[in-house]
Amino acid sequence: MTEKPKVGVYVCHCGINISATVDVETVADFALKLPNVEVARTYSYMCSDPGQALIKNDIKEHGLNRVIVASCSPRMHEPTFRKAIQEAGINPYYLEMANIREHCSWVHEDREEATAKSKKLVAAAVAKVRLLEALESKEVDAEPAALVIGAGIAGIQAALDIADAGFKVYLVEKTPSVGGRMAQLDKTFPTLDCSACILTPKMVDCASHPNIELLSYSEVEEIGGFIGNFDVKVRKKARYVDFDKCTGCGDCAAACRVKDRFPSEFDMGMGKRSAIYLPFPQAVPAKYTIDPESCLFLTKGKCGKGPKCEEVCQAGAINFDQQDEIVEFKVGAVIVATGFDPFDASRKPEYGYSDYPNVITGMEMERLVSASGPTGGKVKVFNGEEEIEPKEVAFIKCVGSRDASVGNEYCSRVCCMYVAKQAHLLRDKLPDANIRVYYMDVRAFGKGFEEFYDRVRRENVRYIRGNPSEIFKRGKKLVVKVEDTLTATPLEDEVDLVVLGVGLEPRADMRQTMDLLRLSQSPDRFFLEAHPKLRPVDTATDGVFLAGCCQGPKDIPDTVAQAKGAASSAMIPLARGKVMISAQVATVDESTCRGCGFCVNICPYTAIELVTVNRFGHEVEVARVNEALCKGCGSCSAGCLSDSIQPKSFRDRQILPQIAALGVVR
Amino acid sequence: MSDSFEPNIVAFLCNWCSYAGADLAGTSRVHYPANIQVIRVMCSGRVNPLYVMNALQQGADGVLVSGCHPGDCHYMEGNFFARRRLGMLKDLMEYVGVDPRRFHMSWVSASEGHKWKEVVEKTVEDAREAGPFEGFRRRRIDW
Amino acid sequence: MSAMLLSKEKWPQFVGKFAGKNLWAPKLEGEAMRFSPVEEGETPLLEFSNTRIPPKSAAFPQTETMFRFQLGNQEIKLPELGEEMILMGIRPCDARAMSIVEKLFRWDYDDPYYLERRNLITLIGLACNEPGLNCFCSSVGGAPDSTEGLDLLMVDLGDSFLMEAVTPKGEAVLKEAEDLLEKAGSEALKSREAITAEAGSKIRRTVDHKGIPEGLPALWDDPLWARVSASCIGCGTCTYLCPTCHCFDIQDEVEGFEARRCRMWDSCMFEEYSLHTSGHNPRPTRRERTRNRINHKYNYYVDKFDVIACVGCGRCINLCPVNIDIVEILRQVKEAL
Amino acid sequence: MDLEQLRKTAAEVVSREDVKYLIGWKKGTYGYRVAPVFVEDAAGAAELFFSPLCTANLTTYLTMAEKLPLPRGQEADKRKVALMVKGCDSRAVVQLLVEKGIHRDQVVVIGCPCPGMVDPALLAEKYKETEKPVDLKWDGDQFLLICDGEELAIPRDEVLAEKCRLCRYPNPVISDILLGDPVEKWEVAEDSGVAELDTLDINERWSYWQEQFSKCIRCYSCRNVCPLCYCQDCILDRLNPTWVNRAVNFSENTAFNISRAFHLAGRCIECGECERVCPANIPLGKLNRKMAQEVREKYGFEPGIDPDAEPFQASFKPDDPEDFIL
Repeated sequence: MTEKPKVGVYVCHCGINISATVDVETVADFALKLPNVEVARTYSYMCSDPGQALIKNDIKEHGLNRVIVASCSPRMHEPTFRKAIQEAGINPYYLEMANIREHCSWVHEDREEATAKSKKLVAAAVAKVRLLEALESKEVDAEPAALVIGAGIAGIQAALDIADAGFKVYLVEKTPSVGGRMAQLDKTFPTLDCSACILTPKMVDCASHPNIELLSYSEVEEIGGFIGNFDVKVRKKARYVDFDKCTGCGDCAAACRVKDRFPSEFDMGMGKRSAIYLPFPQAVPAKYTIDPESCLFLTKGKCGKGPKCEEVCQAGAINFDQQDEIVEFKVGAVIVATGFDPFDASRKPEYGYSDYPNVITGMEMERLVSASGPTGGKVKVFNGEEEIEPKEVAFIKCVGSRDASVGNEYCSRVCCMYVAKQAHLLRDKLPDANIRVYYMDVRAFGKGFEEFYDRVRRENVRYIRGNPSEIFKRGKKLVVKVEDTLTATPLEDEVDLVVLGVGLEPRADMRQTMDLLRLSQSPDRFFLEAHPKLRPVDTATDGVFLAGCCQGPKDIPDTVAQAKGAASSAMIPLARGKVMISAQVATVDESTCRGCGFCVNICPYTAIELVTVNRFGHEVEVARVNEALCKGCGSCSAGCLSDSIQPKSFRDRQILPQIAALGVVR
Repeated sequence: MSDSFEPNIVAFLCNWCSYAGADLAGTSRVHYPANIQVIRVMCSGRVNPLYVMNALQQGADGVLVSGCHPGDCHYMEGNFFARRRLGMLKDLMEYVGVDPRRFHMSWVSASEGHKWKEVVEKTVEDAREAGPFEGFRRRRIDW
Repeated sequence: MSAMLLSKEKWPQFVGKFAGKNLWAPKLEGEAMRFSPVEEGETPLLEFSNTRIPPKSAAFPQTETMFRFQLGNQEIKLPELGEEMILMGIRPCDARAMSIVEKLFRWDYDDPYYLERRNLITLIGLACNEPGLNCFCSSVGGAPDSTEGLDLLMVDLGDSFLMEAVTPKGEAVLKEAEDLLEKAGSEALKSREAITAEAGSKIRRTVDHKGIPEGLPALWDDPLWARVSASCIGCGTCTYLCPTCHCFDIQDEVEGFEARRCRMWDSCMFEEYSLHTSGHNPRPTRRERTRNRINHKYNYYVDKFDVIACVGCGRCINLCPVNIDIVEILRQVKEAL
Repeated sequence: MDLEQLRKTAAEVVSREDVKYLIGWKKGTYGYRVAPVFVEDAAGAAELFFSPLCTANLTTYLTMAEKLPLPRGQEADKRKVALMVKGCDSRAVVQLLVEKGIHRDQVVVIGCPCPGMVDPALLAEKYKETEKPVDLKWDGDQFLLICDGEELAIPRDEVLAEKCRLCRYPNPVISDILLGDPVEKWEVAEDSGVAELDTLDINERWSYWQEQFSKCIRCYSCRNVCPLCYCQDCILDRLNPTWVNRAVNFSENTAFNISRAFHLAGRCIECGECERVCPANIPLGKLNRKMAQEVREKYGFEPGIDPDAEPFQASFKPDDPEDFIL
């Protein structure tokens, strides 16, 4: 800082908001006596055009190079005045504000006290502004591409929107096929349109879209960098099937020596698949995959005289030598759409899910009623002795939701409606069955929800208010022990089938994604958004957005809406082609840094690394800041014993004089 | 201590929660003592514990550091570091005989204008009871 | 000059005449003797070998305000320089040190801060009967009963003190207390001779500095410096406790918008002592700093003022945390000559 | 410990061409004095010795050597430094590793199991120091003071250094070479020094420290001798910004001592050097040990034990104590 500071102090009346309690003239006179202060004025509204003009003129006439505005909170008008002084030709960071409104005139009554305090605040501002440094905020190019993690409906929708806007999208899906949970659903409430029918076209689109690179059966290994410039590493797991050769004919699965021996993930374990398989008929990509856990050849090293699949495959697509493959690419933004896990019903042992085959979960019910399901849509259950068509069916809601005992205090938002939907579907299939729903509350808040709920009740589905305490077997029947809390009568309800309306939970593998992107969790353990109201799809990490149930339980329309929101947010840096990185970042004095790495440990953004530099012929380690990653919080600085790392405009040498002024000025 | 004594308080507030909370107190016209002057920092994690000592040495009778509630830090972890560092400093200063009523730390969120008022009142009241901290003043000695 | 006798019964009364009037004498603080003010009614005991910290700060405060000013304002305010002071019980080595240091402050110009203070001080010395473990005053031009720099010398004769005025200031002190004093007889003077002679013989450590001042320049690059400084931790103990070390730094202390320019002790053993703004340091390691310390005392000062700037009080030896022993260093220097 | 074995091992170590020099203890110039010695060749090893007088922690020298600018093209001497450590000293080595002050491959740690050191000041106070050379030996629950062939038995507790009474790690926690067999841990005395101050009320404590800090002459020996104060440029010497004025008065001295103690919180390994070297006899150990106690008891952390530990001041636990927060 070579030039001598010339400070202008501008005390705002803010109409009477300030001047009514603070004697602004006295404050200005006081300011004028402080070192380096050339001009001190008051004005009715500093933020107004004439107010700003006043400052700009003084800058020109008096050659001011520092400006102090004593007015409202910097959180209000700092940008305004930064812009103003910049227009007048001085660095926008040569501004300091004294908050004499929110922190003074509005909270104190005594005029003398308020005036005295304002003086101090101005004095402190003078002490600091003299030592401020000029800063330039930098712009860096943004990679016009996006990464979408998870190819459920949220991921698919986000990918399609971004791709349609003309940007490259890398869509990464853990499982062999896109589609996610929605693909497993039969019909969707409240409109009852077939889930597959509306989803499949989108699945096909995202596979065929010229701008989308679909990486199925793949996992993100590493994400480095920052908004505009994320470096992504993805592991494409070996399918042992040549992706290009496979025609999806299915001969291999039919020929497999361990044909239909393994529970099908897609059918919730109710159906079976071979070791080489397609998760479900409409799977995209329609390419077979060998499950290394169940394939004889891969586990035992031999499969008869030789793997049957290899033998029957006309296309010669089977390739047991295939290895995992790492693909690396750069993107400007990331959308996390990793979805949810259904609540594991065995965590409520009192409902006997693990003990009785005819106690099933909602997801299983979806497969059971689905025409493409394991039973071809016929509702058959095994009651332990025989397979029967259930006459008496009970649904239980809020299983694993609104339940502190399993650590889920939140409402899963979809169970009320999917239970109603399933009750309706059952009614179609079993016209004379007795269907009842045990519930705590019915929350039919969405568009068409209440109407649908009414309709289901008119279809003679009984809603009984009560939270079952226990399910046990009596003869061929299951007994639901429950109290009807409306009539206060204890019931022992004998049924053939119990459907548990399980809720939604954060994915078990949440942690990996968090570490990958430095995301945090909200109390319900779902991903935390940047602001619950105003930034619901953003995260604390710039350029990383959330879509769908990974942020909290949602139904399909909400998920799609959020996906579109995330997509358009993600497209902002992509479309601009540039990202602005803050100028108020930390900087290291390498000559005093002792390379202890405390700051590296402290930085929550991994913005600091130790690098080896040559200090007059000696190799020494010093900290170095990646300005694009640094958010300027300054935690590193307070932890630096040698004071070597300092956040610009909040340096110790700028703050200590402030402290002195506040303590000393009387 | 005589009631005539008005303590001088220096407060360090994080930009995102506590400073906003204090702003809210203003917009909702919550009244509190004028003894407190705020220094804005981006994060409570920025507050070098030695600031507290420095403020007391340079004329403050009490010091307050306030940040976001645990888990709410705009920078994810800054307030956790602040908590550990300032907790240590408090212990140390107490051991050398600095009245614990001279230093407080608080979590005040952007929506807690009223809590801010209470925190200020508590801080000022405690400092008033502790009295003027002449013993440690820099300028009082051979100036 | 007249020699008077003060019987020890009268010692309290003698002290009483000056106590409370900015009289300073050695007092036990914790486990160490320090010079501190004697209040009325107090009677300092004079059984001690020497104070841990020399009384040099009486004329050369560790920190002193040169003037005060305000930022952005040209006027300066000068400080008060203090009042008359009596240092009672100062050892001859420390008194000698004061006259040695004074040469520096009178050298190219008269330093007002030092000299004004110095003139306000009356030094009442106490000869050493029991030299300390590391005393070697007699090797460097001093003696247990040296009067150099003193206004008045007291010799402990057992049941009485022999008081020899050295300067008019000393005479004035005797005058002030003449009602308590009697003229010293010949046997008193005899036992004084005996006692100081014995004291001299009790000095256990010696330095033979013949040839060292002239010889040191030749040893500039001698490996001995690296050897003797290897374990130095670069602290200021030796220099701050040295009665003849007189280096100071000048700094501006700013607080808020007020400031003072002050000078404070500095130590040539500190790295930043010789550090240039450019970042260059002509004495970059402890080797050069240790060499400088010895050269300053046994070469440069002799060169300029014709006296060794070491009075052999032994403090630097007593309190060096790593046993850097100036007697040993000088022995090695001698050896290397 | 067998001195012959010590010197033999040392001679072998310094003879390795990947070793620059060895830092150990030698007899001082007189009396009870012990001096650090830098041994550069096998011959020099003869000076080395180990006795109850080797109270000093030599670890501080690992970071003290000045790195002078090298002429272009000249290679820096990357050879290892060998260092003799007691239990407490070895914790400083570990802490330096944690803080990357040194790298493991730069040091050869020679561990000396330590039966407890004397407090030299205490010894001199009780048994007048002479200019003659003196020997001190361990002998069960007493020390043997040998001077002019005369032998004097001194009860261990009478002159045992405070840090040793409180020692929890008499055996090195890290070493490449261990000299002799590990010693048996003795019962740790409770820290009366710290405790008795705790019982004082706040104002009594203030005046206690006021008196202590007023004695400080700011010679910086406490800082310089500390193995963990190894910044190139200490903030307490800085002028811009000025954290603590160079002026010597109660206010600045207090600020200096608070800053110093705070910077060592969660780092101090309680070797007691600061207190030993203080020419003003300020009980600095109390400050550091108090903080160490807090860190141990409230935060369950102990520095200088695990080389892979996260630095205390650069980490946190979500459940760190916060009872003091409004």
